[in-house]
Amino acid sequence: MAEIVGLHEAVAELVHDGDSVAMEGFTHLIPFAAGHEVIRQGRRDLDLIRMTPDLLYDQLIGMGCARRLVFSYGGNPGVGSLHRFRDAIEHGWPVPLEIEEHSHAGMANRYAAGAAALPFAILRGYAGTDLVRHTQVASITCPFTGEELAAVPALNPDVTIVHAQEADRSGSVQLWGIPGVQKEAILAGKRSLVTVERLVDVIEPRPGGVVIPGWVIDAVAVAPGGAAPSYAHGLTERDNDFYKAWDTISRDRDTFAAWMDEHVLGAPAGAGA
Amino acid sequence: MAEIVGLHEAVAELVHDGDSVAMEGFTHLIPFAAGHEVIRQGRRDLDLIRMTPDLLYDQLIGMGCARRLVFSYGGNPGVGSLHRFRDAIEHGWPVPLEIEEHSHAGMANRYAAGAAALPFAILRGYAGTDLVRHTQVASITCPFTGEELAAVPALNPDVTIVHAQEADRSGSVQLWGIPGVQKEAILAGKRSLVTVERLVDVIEPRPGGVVIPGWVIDAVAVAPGGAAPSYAHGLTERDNDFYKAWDTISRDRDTFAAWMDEHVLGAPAGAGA
Amino acid sequence: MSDVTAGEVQTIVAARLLRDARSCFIGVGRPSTAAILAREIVNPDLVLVYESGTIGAKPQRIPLSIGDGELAATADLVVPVVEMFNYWIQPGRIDVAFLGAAQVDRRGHLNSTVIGDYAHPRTRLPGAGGAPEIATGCDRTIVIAPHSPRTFVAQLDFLTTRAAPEAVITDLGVLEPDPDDGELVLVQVHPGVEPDAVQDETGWDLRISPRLGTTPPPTEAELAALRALVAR
Amino acid sequence: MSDVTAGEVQTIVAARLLRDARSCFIGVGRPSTAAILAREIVNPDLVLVYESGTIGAKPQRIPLSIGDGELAATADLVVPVVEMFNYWIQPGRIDVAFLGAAQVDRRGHLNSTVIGDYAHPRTRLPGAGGAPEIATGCDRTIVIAPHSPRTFVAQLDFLTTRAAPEAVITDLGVLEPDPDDGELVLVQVHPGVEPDAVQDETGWDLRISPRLGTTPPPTEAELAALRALVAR
Repeated sequence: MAEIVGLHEAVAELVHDGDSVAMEGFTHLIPFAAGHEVIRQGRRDLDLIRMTPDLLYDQLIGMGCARRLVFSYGGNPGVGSLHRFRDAIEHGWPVPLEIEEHSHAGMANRYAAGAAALPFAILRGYAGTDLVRHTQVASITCPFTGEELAAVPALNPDVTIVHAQEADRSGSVQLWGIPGVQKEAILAGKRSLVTVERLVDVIEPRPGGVVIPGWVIDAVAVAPGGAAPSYAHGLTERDNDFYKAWDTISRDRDTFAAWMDEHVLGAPAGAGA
Repeated sequence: MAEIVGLHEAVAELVHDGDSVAMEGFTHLIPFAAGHEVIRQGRRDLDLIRMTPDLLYDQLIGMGCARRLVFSYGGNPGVGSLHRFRDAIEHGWPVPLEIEEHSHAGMANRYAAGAAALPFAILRGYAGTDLVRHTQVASITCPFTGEELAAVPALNPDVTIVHAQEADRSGSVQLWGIPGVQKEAILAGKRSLVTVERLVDVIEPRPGGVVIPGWVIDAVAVAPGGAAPSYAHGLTERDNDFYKAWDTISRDRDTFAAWMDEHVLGAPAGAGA
Repeated sequence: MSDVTAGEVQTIVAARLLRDARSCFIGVGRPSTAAILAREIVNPDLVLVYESGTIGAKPQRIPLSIGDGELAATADLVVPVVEMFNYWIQPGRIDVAFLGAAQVDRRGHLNSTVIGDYAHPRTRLPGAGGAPEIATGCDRTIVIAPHSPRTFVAQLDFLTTRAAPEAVITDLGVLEPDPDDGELVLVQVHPGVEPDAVQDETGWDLRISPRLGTTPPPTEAELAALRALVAR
Repeated sequence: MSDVTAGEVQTIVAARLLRDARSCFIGVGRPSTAAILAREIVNPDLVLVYESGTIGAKPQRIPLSIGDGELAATADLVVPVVEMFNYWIQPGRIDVAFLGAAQVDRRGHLNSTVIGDYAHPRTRLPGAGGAPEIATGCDRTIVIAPHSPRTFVAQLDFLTTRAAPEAVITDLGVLEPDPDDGELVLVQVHPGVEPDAVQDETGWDLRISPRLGTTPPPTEAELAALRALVAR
């Protein structure tokens, strides 16, 4: 059974310097509150994993938490660049950032292989692209048809962090709306933390609800609004204005640092941004 | 968009002599009405595919519709043997039956590969069992770790038939309760037929509901009670007494034939059994 | 206690083994009864997992099939078969597997495929089902089988499942693997059963533990719970 | 019509190409606007598919991100990312893909990864996202890109997506592959655009079709629908 703990305690216990850390949520339920707590606790040398780095990883990278990034799309969706991500890759600021990149299909299948305890996954992809020379992908031959396919290695992060709408007191969680790769990421992770909008006495299954039992989760922390500026379907709204404002905030190193100082470093655990 | 048609017409159009036919439903939503229509239309030389042959395939086999069976568990669940299945394999009655058998994990992954348009799937299994010498399975080496895994070939039936609770007028369907491998089987099939308990104006997503859009289905036929003696979660009850009675009905060739005459051959399309 | 049947003892012994388990994977028949009983007598939080996809089912009655509606209606989550095998069984998320079989050999390997020759079988059995991957995926495998020379055979007609059971529970006693070479050893007989009688029902020269014990008889509470469950 | 912008023409031309499509896979930005517009002006039954997992979304407004709540709330079904790529895109169940890119070459291949050297980039772009598998999975790929020498380049800095587009729609005209060798040919210019101007904005020696046509100008109805959509 997952322990219900405070966010500060959960991050202190589960996330260590040098860990590989996946924070997932595909445009929805992005675990900002937990990521901010990682920043406040000053974690370093993280191997950050996420299909769509988004603003949260822009912040972690800009604050120097990451040594390496594994991803498939590093943009501010609908807005443009992630400036801290670019600054780290283009200029090594504030610290150099190694990268390993894939396609979405490759990343999703890497999580699925990790969740299934398989060492790799197969897909039709990568062939004929320059990705082949710059990432972990191999060719594999179908033993029945002779067809060549791509093989990608499983992802099994040291710790996976996701946000969900609700948990019960045994630490089972339910999320609904766009489900992304959260289930696969949790099951692939060696440890896991789920932040939730609320505790409920009984989880009532919802249409489109994904229930993850507490006995495959290490810790659950209550963090209302913890997905902001992304959203929790049915409970909170996406702050599109903030996604647009981030373009300006993040473009300049000093403006970025000042914003982080005020809104993250100075905020209490679980307060969101 | 799927056409909404009569069951007689749907089977006549979609199921041909010699086809590979998957009728799925894992202990739940077994498409008996459609299978009975296949029997009434006198289909022959079918390559029948199903994880759990159950009573429906016992009937199809006993009526001489099948040339071959691909399966993973051929029993009457909780009761005992499938006598027509045994008679066909042990004595070639009424016609010889070729078999290809797998484990559940192998069959499920074969459907998943078929649904994903991959030629094969990988899993940890088969190693060290006598299945290896008697079925389609190959060894494959992980290009990253060197680990040996099992590879099984994709299943892409000529036609897949499943039963669901409801469809709308565009032929989209929703099923809920135990979901089995129905979604994979439909997506893996070259053609597909879904029988449903009822037509609805609008599909309201349910907890645990699996929605399959009409544009990946060829035909939908309304067949209320069409899963009996299995059941449609929330709408009909499993007829456990009939599962037990089948043991006696099916044990003897003549009793079986008389029962089929009365309850299937003499019944109108869509009447169930 | 003279009215206790051998089958009742077998079921209660199996249930007791689930005292410390988090989750148990079960098929139909006696294993299902034992696991449901375990939730009532030794482990109310035990998570029951059926290969139909129901995880955390809380049946009040013994289901006839693994797909009975009550299992889905009371489950914590219900997953597709592909997910069950790939995300739950294969990674070893389920602690204990309860398995039955038509034949068991001295290593605890199982046959549920065929009696006689594969191409010309004397008796065609149902086949593998989920057993091969369940046995290798779960940390602990417990086999439940009736004790007879037809079941406990020197040579399997077909090796369906390469199980390495921590215990084989029969209607006569309990067998466990020798820590040195893995061969099944009779470690416990049920009340009133002589070791010689177990040998008579075993198709090979059965090893008997020098520390052979006797199964603690079912308590009144265990028996009452079992009989109430069966009667429901 | 003098007040029609080049971007409006581009969006309307893209929407028109979806007249006979069953389903269309879209990212954010102009492709999304064109696909939503197509449902209003040429194909009300068009199934919109976003890589966030929403199939059959019916947005009334243009979403900022592919994961906006309105997409999930109005979709026929919402699937996990793994299912989207494995069961829907890879098997070719989605007819048309709308893709953008930072660079397009004369074969219609795309770069969305990096400008400059991979290890020491001048500009790091977002990366592949879903594009490589979307382009190979969908029957028809349509590229939508602004026409400039920075975008239409003789040599990609990085080959991200091996697309074989049936059409590339720019703010100046439409390019289609030569049936013989697949090289993009200018087949259509938008109203008021001279072919020479297109060549000036293309980083290679552009082939111009001997049957070069002019884009039928947006109708009042098309323009009204687009402007109403953008204003919502």
